[in-house]
Amino acid sequence: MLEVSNLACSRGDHRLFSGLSFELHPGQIMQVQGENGSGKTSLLRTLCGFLMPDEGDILWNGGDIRELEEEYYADMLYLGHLNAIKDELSGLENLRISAGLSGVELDEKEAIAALRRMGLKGRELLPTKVLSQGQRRRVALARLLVSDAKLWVLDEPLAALDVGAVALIQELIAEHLARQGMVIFTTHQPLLVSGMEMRTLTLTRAGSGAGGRMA
Amino acid sequence: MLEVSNLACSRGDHRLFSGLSFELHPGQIMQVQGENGSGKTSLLRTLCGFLMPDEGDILWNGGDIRELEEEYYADMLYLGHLNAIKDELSGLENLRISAGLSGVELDEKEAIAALRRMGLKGRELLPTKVLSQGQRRRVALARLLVSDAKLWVLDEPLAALDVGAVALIQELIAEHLARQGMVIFTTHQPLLVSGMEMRTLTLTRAGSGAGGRMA
Amino acid sequence: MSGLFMLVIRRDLMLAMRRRADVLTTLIFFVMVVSLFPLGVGPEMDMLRKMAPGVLWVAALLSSMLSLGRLFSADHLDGTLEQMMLAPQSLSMLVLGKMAAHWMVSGLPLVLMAPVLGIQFDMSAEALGILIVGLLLGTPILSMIGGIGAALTLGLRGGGVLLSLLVLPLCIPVLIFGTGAVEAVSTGLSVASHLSLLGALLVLALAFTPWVTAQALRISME
Amino acid sequence: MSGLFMLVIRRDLMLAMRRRADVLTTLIFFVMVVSLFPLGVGPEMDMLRKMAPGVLWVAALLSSMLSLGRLFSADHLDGTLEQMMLAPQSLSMLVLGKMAAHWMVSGLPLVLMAPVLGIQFDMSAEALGILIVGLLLGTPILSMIGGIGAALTLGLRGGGVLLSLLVLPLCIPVLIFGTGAVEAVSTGLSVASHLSLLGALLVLALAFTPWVTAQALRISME
Amino acid sequence: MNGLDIWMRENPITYVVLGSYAVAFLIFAVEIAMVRHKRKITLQQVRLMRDAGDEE
Amino acid sequence: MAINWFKYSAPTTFYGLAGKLIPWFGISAAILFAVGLYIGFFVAPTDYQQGEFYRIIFIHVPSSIISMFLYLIMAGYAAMGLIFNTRLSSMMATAIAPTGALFAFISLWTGALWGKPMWGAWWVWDARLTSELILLFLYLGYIALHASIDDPRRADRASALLAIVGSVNVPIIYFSVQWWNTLHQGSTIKFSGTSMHVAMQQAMFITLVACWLYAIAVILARVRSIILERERHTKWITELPEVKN
Ligand code: HEM
Ligand SMILES: Nc1ncnc2c1ncn2[C@@H]1O[C@H](COP(=O)(O)OP(=O)(O)OP(=O)(O)O)[C@@H](O)[C@H]1O
Ligand SMILES: Nc1ncnc2c1ncn2[C@@H]1O[C@H](COP(=O)(O)OP(=O)(O)OP(=O)(O)O)[C@@H](O)[C@H]1O
Ligand SMILES: [Mg+2]
Ligand SMILES: [Mg+2]
Repeated sequence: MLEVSNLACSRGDHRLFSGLSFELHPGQIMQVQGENGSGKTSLLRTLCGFLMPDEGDILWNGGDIRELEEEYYADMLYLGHLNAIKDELSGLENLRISAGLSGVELDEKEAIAALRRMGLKGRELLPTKVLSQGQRRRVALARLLVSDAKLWVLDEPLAALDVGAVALIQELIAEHLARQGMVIFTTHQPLLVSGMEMRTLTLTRAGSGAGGRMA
Repeated sequence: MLEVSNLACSRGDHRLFSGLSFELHPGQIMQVQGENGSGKTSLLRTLCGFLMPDEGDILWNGGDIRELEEEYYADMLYLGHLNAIKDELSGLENLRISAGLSGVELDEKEAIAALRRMGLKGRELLPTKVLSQGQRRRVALARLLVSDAKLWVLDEPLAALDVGAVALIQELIAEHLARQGMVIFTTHQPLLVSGMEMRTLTLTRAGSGAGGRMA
Repeated sequence: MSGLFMLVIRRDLMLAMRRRADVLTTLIFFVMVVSLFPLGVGPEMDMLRKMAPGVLWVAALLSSMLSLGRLFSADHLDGTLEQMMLAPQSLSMLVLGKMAAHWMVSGLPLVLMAPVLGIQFDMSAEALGILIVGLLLGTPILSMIGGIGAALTLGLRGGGVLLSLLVLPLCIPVLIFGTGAVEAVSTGLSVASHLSLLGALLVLALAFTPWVTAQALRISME
Repeated sequence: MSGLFMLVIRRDLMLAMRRRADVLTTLIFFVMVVSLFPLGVGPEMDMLRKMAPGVLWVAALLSSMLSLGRLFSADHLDGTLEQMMLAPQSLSMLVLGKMAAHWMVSGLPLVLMAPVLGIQFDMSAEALGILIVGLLLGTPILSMIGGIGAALTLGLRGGGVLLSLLVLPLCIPVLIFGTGAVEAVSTGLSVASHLSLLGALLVLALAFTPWVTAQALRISME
Repeated sequence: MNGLDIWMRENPITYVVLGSYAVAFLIFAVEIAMVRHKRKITLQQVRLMRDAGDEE
Repeated sequence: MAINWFKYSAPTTFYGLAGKLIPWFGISAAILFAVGLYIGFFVAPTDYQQGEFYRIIFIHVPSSIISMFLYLIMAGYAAMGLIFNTRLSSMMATAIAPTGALFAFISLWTGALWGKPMWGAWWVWDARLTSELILLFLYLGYIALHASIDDPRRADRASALLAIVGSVNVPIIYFSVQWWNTLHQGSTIKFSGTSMHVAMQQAMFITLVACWLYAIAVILARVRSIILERERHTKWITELPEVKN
């Protein structure tokens, strides 16, 4: 369970948000909304421990994430704006390595199966630099298929994806929630997860009074 | 006027499309559709002269673009997946330089006005590396406001933008068309330009028979 | 035409000046590399005096290589290079601008610093003079040849290996003529012939490298 | 734990093999710097023999500096570094893996190349042997100290040069003990003490640099 | 270089005073000037920030 | 509120205190310089070996010693800032670096000036000279790194790490250089300070103290500017008399 209480974060001279509190229980999903530059990415990166919050606590199963460190990281998966794939390596190699880094050993067959499910049939062995933008995003997203993390933190997972892939991601998220997983994500495109109550957290633009509002 | 006749393009072993022909007249807009990896970006980059087509001709006002070269480039503006902005420079500096590269001298006031219209008020002087993903995209898109190019070639201009910014881009495109400009673009999100007939070109996935279809 | 040239220079200098420390850093780096050699070789002045021109030239080559690596690759990664190729002006001119800016930031300060370091190696005043003239002629060549290398290593696929193998050895003549000129002072041989060879190389480089680099960039972008 | 270590090494070696030009560039640079000196200093064998260890060591130091810039920066730009920091294992271990891979790609080839170059300088067989042992002990230290610098300068402009500015002064003891060992052969002094000092430095570096580098990475990512 | 050598031996005190002490105190003076300049600039900036803050 | 008070107290009180102390340090430094140099130039006798040239010692030795100590102090402050997250210590470290570098430079410069008449060369690769040169590089590296990072918090922490690594390395460098040099050859001309005249010792001691006082004054002045700059958003800064007018 993820508990955030009274979180405040500022970049440079701008206070992005303050007094932000929420809880996320197994099986729940939350969308972080807001205009460009309202602090969504900053919030997610704070949840990952990359950014130090100005104030407030982030607890995972009751422990502070800065103290849990590796224990917390074993339970979570973050996908950011960047794909974290190597241009020179093939999709297959990329997937196996990134799974390996997060502690999941993957054999070739499993990796290929995952890539195929992401619609990359026939492209598994090409160096990713020749792939299209959407195909590269799919390689990055293939990690969702092979990870056993409980908490998914996804920053605009739908960027560059076509309609078919968007549907696939919706399906994956629904499966994950059904397995009692948790998801926090941002997107500027609509994302519908069937049969789930979607909670939203709206960050208002820094200029017009900092803060977050839960719906 | 842009005339494309019998264009064919392949990357590696894959034939992306062939026999593609269309014309684009002043005041017309065309959306290139297709799944991830169907060749939209490749088509646009071929129109820019980055990629050599396997077959076919691309004519601008009757002349081959490979022969016209700089004359053609003076008339067109391309925005790709990448933002083409420098992390270390401010939005203001970036805009003035990129306008300068395309032959438009811009003074500080004009540049700031353009950035403000793109919703970057108060962020004009920050180095772009501290901006959010959407804000960086806006800096790149600000070029649309200051360019006098006739042909706009836009590869997923809406990526990372919030709803407000999407509406703004629609407005800009409509203005450009009203000025007898031409637009070719791709997107996975819906883009509606009021009062204009939108032509679409659908590229079908390489596997299921290469080719393009006009609607 | 020259408007673009100036714009590019201005832009690249601005990027460099964004950190005023940058230019200084190149200089200090140069000083440091030069000071490393005595530490390795030992403090005997005789030997150091003989090594001096070689050491100074190698250090100059190194600082220009270290800063050249990112000449185009940064622009490539963030898409600026694409936009530069779409500029309605000659790409060679633009490339020449980038090279000139690079030289001003990383070459010129070295030339000015070199005499101070020469004193550490106990070089004579005449040798120092020749060294400076040589560096003035030679460092722009290094920036230009380095530019070809930087362009070629952008989109490396298998073939790139061969090409980078070709570029590095191209710098060797510059080093040889440059050090040769300084040594000619002490051996009493003709300095002028070495320097005029360097001058000829400079003219050659000015004439061809921008164009070659522009072609290399087009190839890398495809 | 060691699984991650191996995984990172394997990955980095794989990447290096895909960009073979990078590896070769380092090696060619090394050969070029070393070969330049006989050209500059002239053919007196006595002097060359005296210079040899210093020149070889300085060249090794400089070429390892040349490749250090890319140690973390590529992973930083494409987001892989973020993912590495989220790995549920010790970051120090991962960093050590990257350092090891860097050494294999840029240090080891130099060590293997050094004897060939040493012959150019008329070094004795014994001196060559000591040189190689010294390089074997010393180059990993250079990669490790360099790692700290690479982590600290991550994402900063002027990366390569700033990096060297930070790292070179810290590497001086390695240089001095390494050359000292070879010179001790000819002066008949104790070689073992120099080498054991190098060994001690290696152990120290192994114990501390991965942790320091991991901390530096965390600071740089913020 | 030779001329300097002779001059130096003839006027050691001048050499020492001009070469070391004058330079050292010049460096001190420059440092003091830099510190004062920095303080002036910083104060200006702080006032600027405060005024900007008041407007908001 | 309590936390806020604790957080801001250190720089607040320090800012005022430093402001009061600076004139005292500055004035006494000036006086001591005058006294020390008077003794050095008019009381101390001419050295029978070196003639008048030895009088460089009254600036050379103090600046050499101070440049070395300042590095250790800087690293100490930086480490405190990194470990206890106290902002004032990081600011002190930043303020010390330029002064340390300048003293290192003065030491090199005056040493070179001394070397010309003594050794006949501006520079020789002696162990002590070399390690002083490396010390200057370490300072410059610290300053360059700090200047290259925009975010001051990040800059503090990154350069603190560098300073600590450097301070571990300084003794290693010192000994390695010494060893490197002595192994090679009989050391070049060395100054034997055994038979120093009392007046010389006095003058050197007084100028040493003067240099310390000067260094402290300048560092405090610099740190005050840094505090102003970094804390400009806090209330107490805007309420300062020098800001208010
Ligand atoms: C660029 C040249 C020089 C540099 C960088 C330099 C550096 C130093 C340093 C770092 C110290 C402090 C050492 C310590 O406290 O252990 C020092 C002390 C001293 N130096 Fe120099 N020095 C230079 C040239 C000279 C010359 C030419 C002389 C005189 C011939 C000289 C005479 C002394 C004396 C007498 C001391 C104090 C004695 C002592 O503390 O042991 N130095 N110098
Ligand atoms: N040093 C700084 N000074 C001022 N403002 C800063 C600084 N660093 C970051 N910012 C601001 O902080 C915000 C960061 O926003 P963040 O990246 O979290 O936005 P986001 O909600 O993810 O936006 P997007 O939808 O565009 O991805 C931006 O508004 C940016 O301008
Ligand atoms: N060397 C190669 N070998 C095989 N296939 C290649 C090679 N280079 C490119 N391709 C394929 O060519 C296609 C390039 O597509 P392009 O980038 O034009 O797609 P797109 O329509 O823009 O997709 P997206 O919507 O994801 O941006 C991809 O399917 C890619 O896999
Ligand atoms: Mg974002
Ligand atoms: Mg595309």
